[in-house]
Amino acid sequence: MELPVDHLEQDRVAGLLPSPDPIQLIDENGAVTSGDVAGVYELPPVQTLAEAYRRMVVGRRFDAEATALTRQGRLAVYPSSKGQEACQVGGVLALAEQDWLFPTYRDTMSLVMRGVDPVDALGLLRGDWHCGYDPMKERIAPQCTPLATHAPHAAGLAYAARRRGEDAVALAFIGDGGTSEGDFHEALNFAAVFNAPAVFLVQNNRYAISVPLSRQTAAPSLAYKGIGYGIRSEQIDGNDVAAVLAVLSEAMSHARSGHGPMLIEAHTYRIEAHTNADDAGRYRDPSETAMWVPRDPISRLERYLTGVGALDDQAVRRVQDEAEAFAEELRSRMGADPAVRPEEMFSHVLAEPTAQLRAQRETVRELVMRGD
Amino acid sequence: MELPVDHLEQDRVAGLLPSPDPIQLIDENGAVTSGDVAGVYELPPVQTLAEAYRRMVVGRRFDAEATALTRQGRLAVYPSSKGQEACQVGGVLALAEQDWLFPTYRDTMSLVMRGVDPVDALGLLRGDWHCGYDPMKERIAPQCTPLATHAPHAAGLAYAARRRGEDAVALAFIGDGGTSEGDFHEALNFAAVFNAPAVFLVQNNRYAISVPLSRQTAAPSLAYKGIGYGIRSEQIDGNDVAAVLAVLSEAMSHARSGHGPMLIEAHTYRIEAHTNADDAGRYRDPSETAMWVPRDPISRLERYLTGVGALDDQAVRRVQDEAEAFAEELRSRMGADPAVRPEEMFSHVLAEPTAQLRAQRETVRELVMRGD
Amino acid sequence: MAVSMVQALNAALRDAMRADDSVVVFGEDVGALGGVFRVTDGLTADFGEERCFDTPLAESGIVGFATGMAMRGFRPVVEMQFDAFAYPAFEQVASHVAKMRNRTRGSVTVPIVIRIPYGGGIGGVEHHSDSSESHYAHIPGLKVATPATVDDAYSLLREAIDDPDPVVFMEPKGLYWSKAEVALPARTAPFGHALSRREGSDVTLVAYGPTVPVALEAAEAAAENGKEVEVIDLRTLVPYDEAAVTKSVSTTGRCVVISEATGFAGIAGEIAAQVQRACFYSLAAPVHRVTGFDIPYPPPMHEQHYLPGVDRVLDAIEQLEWD
Amino acid sequence: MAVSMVQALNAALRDAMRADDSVVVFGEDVGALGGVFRVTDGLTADFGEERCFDTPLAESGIVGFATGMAMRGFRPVVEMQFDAFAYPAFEQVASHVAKMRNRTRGSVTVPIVIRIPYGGGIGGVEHHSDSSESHYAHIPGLKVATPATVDDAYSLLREAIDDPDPVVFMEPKGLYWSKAEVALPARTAPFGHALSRREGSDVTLVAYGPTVPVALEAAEAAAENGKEVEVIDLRTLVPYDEAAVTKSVSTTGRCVVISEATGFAGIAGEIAAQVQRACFYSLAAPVHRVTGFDIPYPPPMHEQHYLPGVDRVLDAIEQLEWD
Ligand SMILES: Cc1ncc(C[n+]2csc(CCOP(=O)(O)OP(=O)(O)O)c2C)c(N)n1
Ligand SMILES: Cc1ncc(C[n+]2csc(CCOP(=O)(O)OP(=O)(O)O)c2C)c(N)n1
Ligand SMILES: [Mg+2]
Ligand SMILES: [Mg+2]
Repeated sequence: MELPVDHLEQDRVAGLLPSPDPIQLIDENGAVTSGDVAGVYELPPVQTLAEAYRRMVVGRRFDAEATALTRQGRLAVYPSSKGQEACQVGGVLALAEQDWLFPTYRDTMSLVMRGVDPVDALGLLRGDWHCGYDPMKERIAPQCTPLATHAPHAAGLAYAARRRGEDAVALAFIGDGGTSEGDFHEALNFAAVFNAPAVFLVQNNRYAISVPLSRQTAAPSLAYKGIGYGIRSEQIDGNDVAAVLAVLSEAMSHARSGHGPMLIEAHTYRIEAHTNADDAGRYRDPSETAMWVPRDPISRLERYLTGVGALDDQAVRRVQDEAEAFAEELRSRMGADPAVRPEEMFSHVLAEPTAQLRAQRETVRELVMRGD
Repeated sequence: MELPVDHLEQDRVAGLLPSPDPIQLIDENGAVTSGDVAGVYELPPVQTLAEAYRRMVVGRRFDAEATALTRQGRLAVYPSSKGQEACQVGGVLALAEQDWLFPTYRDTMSLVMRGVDPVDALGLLRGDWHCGYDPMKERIAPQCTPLATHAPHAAGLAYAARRRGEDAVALAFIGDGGTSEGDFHEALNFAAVFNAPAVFLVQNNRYAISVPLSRQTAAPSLAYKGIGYGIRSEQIDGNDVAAVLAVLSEAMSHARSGHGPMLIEAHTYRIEAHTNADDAGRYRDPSETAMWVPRDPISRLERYLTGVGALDDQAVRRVQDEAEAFAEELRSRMGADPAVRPEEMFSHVLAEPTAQLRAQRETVRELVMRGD
Repeated sequence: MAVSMVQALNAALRDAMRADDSVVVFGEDVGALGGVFRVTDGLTADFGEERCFDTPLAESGIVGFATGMAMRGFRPVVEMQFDAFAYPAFEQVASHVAKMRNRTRGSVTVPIVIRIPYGGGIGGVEHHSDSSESHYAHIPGLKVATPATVDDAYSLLREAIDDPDPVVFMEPKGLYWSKAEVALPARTAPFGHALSRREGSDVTLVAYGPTVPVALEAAEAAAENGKEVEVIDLRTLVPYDEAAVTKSVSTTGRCVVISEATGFAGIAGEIAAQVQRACFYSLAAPVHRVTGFDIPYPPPMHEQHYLPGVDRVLDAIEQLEWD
Repeated sequence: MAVSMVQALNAALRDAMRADDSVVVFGEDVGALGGVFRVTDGLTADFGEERCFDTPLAESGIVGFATGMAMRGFRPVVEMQFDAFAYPAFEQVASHVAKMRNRTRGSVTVPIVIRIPYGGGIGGVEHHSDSSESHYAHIPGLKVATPATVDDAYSLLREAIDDPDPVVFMEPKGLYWSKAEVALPARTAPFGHALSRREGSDVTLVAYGPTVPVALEAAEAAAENGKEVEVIDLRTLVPYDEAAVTKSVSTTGRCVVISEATGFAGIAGEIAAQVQRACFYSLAAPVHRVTGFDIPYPPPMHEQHYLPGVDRVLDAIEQLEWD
């Protein structure tokens, strides 16, 4: 007699495991590859890729400008996503209007690429308020700093949206380091058990500040975590925006059509230090970073688009000009100190301030009036 | 050019995944099966199985007596492990003298089967102190109640032992419910990254109090969680003590010889309610429990041992007599209230009580003297 | 009809679920089992799996999932099975639930109720009798409610569920089976209003949750010695009704704060600190505290010596400089 | 030689590692990077990967792993990168680290040091400036130390590592770069001994960690108005040196407690509650508290208005009934 455990269909197991090698659709020379062994994923249409190109160029320029703003003391700190543009842009291009994004501190570029006013998007890092944009309006959760803690929120929101009959998917960004936190585990498990339409995109940029991936996990790759939750998983070349778009689109429609969550690991690399305040020289060799330059997500797409005739020098210059103008406007708008009202500290603690909070606000008001 | 991700050897992946069906060596009719498709695991010697039989019979009798003691008000509560004897006994038989056990509240039987005085082992549940035995002497961590929190301890202790050149392995018991906690995830990850000689034995008894396995996970089976940490995994028929012994012994020597942790899922069933205070009728059908009766770990082993001529009626009676005597002695020793010293509450808070603690102890002493 | 606190809580959940479709109840064992204390008894049967359901065993996940659901319009009422088992959710509570409104300038609100059975006196083994209310009270952005009576159990829980802010709802498990003649639905005073449970002009006992009956019993005993004791039940620790406590102590000139939690750096210290400041010129004696000792909650056979009992309260009253 | 607090802490770790092979340092980024604040700078290089190493990014795992290592004879010193990032480890700290000795009648001890940079004033974005010392002080079984000076940073950390009990070692990150002329190894007073940082007979300021320099500055300013202010630096919150505070306030008759943490239900309330009781007849005025407000720590551009500064301390002193 058999044990009353579900007799395991090996198909099911195979269906949950990622491709043994990362999915790649366009290689670093800009050539279409047969990186998708299974043949599940289709190369996105050229217009989509052209749009991705445009956004990646503007996004990278935004990122450089934000780093520059830290040198001018305009931002408290900035965690760059240079080198991760394919995920930042591919991630938001895969979203429908009604979908939600759950970003981390590193994903400011993706916010901007989804249309958030860059000044608002930089609110957290500028320091006038914790979250500078309206999450409900943008359908973007506040950027999350305590690692992996937003992952259960994404699961919960996705489930709630489905319960409300909304056709929305929640996409959560998470770092390789973040996957080690208990909340990552609990989030994936909840998403799977409640069949929530949530997609978890791990941007494996090979470092958690200074800690290399090898200290983070002994798994064959992070995508192998999915099967432990019964979650379909995939790993991709995270610097190939075509692969990001193709696999993410599939993941979104997998989730949207009621098949539950999906886990995607994007292999990429953090080109800059952890933030402007970090000194990457302490823990990694420049030669390692140099290895990733030829894998750049923008240059390979540029080659591909040029190759298929969808991009010429003039178009490249147009995009660069757009990026420059974008940066210039940002720089000028960030040039002045934002107005802050010290009493606002007390305005959003509770729906109605308690008597104690009102008294404390009064203390601050008086001190400010006295000029202290 | 390839991504600089480790090119994945499919052998490595296969080596981490569990057997597609639970390993079973003796079926419920007492017949040797070919349950181990891979042929990795050997049927333990008959003397070992005979010893396991003896302990399972005594263990079950102990368990029944403990439940009886709750009815007499001698224990605050008792979580029975009836039906899980193969894990309780197989688990400790696989341990060497120097190894450590990390049990939960459900695993009192295993403590006793490892040689802890049953009265001491019942200390927690009797309520005269939190842990009634000396963990350092027994090499058994205090039974853990906050779920999965002992799993990182097992990883840390195992790593520490290896660092000290000790040849010790840490075996942690955990429930199916416990695998959902973040600490389970973090423990497995730490164990793998630090190559700690720790073995995690999930006693999947299909319920976490009232919550069925299907609400706990959507994974093909819990053993599929291992690969996400790069941990070799196995699933077994948890009611077949031969399989428990064979796979656990392999896991222990895998860990002991420096190959790192292993995860084993034992499919079993909690025959009784969660504790004596629980009403299982609220959430499961007696017919389900009935299905597990023929899978009983003791009767199948009895049949096997009888079949191979290692057990006869007389021997069975001898073991039963031993169990009866064991229970009787326990009953009589538990018959009186243990002596408690109220001031002991203050004795072990810190190495040296602070002035405040001394003053508070004085308060209690006075109250007790006044007879309040 | 005599109603137990468990029944009142159950009724509050039912009525709230009936009144508002967005109220959902979830946690460990809250479904078919009805919770280990039966507070959610019958909710799945009556409202369906969608409205009351079991989750995987992971408290941080439960609170985090609730946060996400609240962001999309639900009002989750989640159960932590015992007080110490809420600790895994501490980060979610402190870094998100308490802060979400603030972080987002009021755009994202998470009106979650986190129900936590707390306190001792039920013979529970370790980790089953903690009192963690001071931790939650110390985290800005949370409200903390705790009923001591059956009608308040109903009323405060209804209010907690309706409240636009997240509420940590601490249920004194030692009083779960206490009964009172109450007609439900009962509505008592709102959040932030302490109630006097007994009038008295000589000394003020400030209590909440499990220590209210202790205070009342001590007051009875003190009355036999000619001392008229006022008993104030705080009902909510946040908002804290400073005015009510100040008013009472200004009259009585004496104050004892009673709390089951470890005394050091706990809520009882806060109350004492506020009273001595607000009532400095009225106090005939310093404010005393009768609390749990600064030790881990002891095993069942010791707990009678740990809990702040009537004798310790009477001793404290005695010490309040009566001559 | 002028030594910074970071350097003193680093030296303490080094000297402790040299003195005792069982001392190991681990956490996030403590290896090659030397910690985001460089407190562990060079330890891996000098003592090897075995003695100072990076871990996976999981604070509960770090503390749990440390617990297991301590059970087998190591003395782990673990770093939580920022205060709010210790919250995921709350259950391990509260339910195991603090209780292990007690649970096992002293058989299993876990002499772990949990280093936590805390407090604000460095322009950090949200979740980087919390002050959670009151939570730890409220958990029996833990010691809680927090240096305010460079020599104490060294001395208290050495003592913490040698201590047989688990110690939560709160490092005031706003003072990390403060410097003093100190010859290391420096040994100051032991745990449980508050130190007077300035003598004065009119009023006692009780401070610790980041608020000690604030208190000293306020004392200077008050001196110009003819008020002689004593400044007491607690150094350890647990054990708490009640005797020293009582002695001072008995003389001065006035007391202000200063703490950066949210005031409500925090450690400052404990101190005020103890002082009013112990010094009831000496107090000329109620004990005042100057603390962080009961709000989440604000964004960088607001923090100057949140932190208890010199002006608020002087205002509090002014209110202490001087006529
Ligand atoms: C719970 C928690 N612990 C620690 C930190 C401090 N910290 C901020 S970023 C970071 C590294 C994160 O690495 P990863 O998840 O790989 O994301 P990446 O920064 O590479 O995008 C750490 C340790 C934090 N923010 N939250
Ligand atoms: C952190 C935590 N949450 C909740 C509980 C309450 N609780 C005790 S046992 C239990 C079910 C555990 O199920 P499982 O892990 O499957 O072990 P089993 O009891 O079946 O052996 C629960 C929820 C707990 N002890 N710890
Ligand atoms: Mg990373
Ligand atoms: Mg179970």
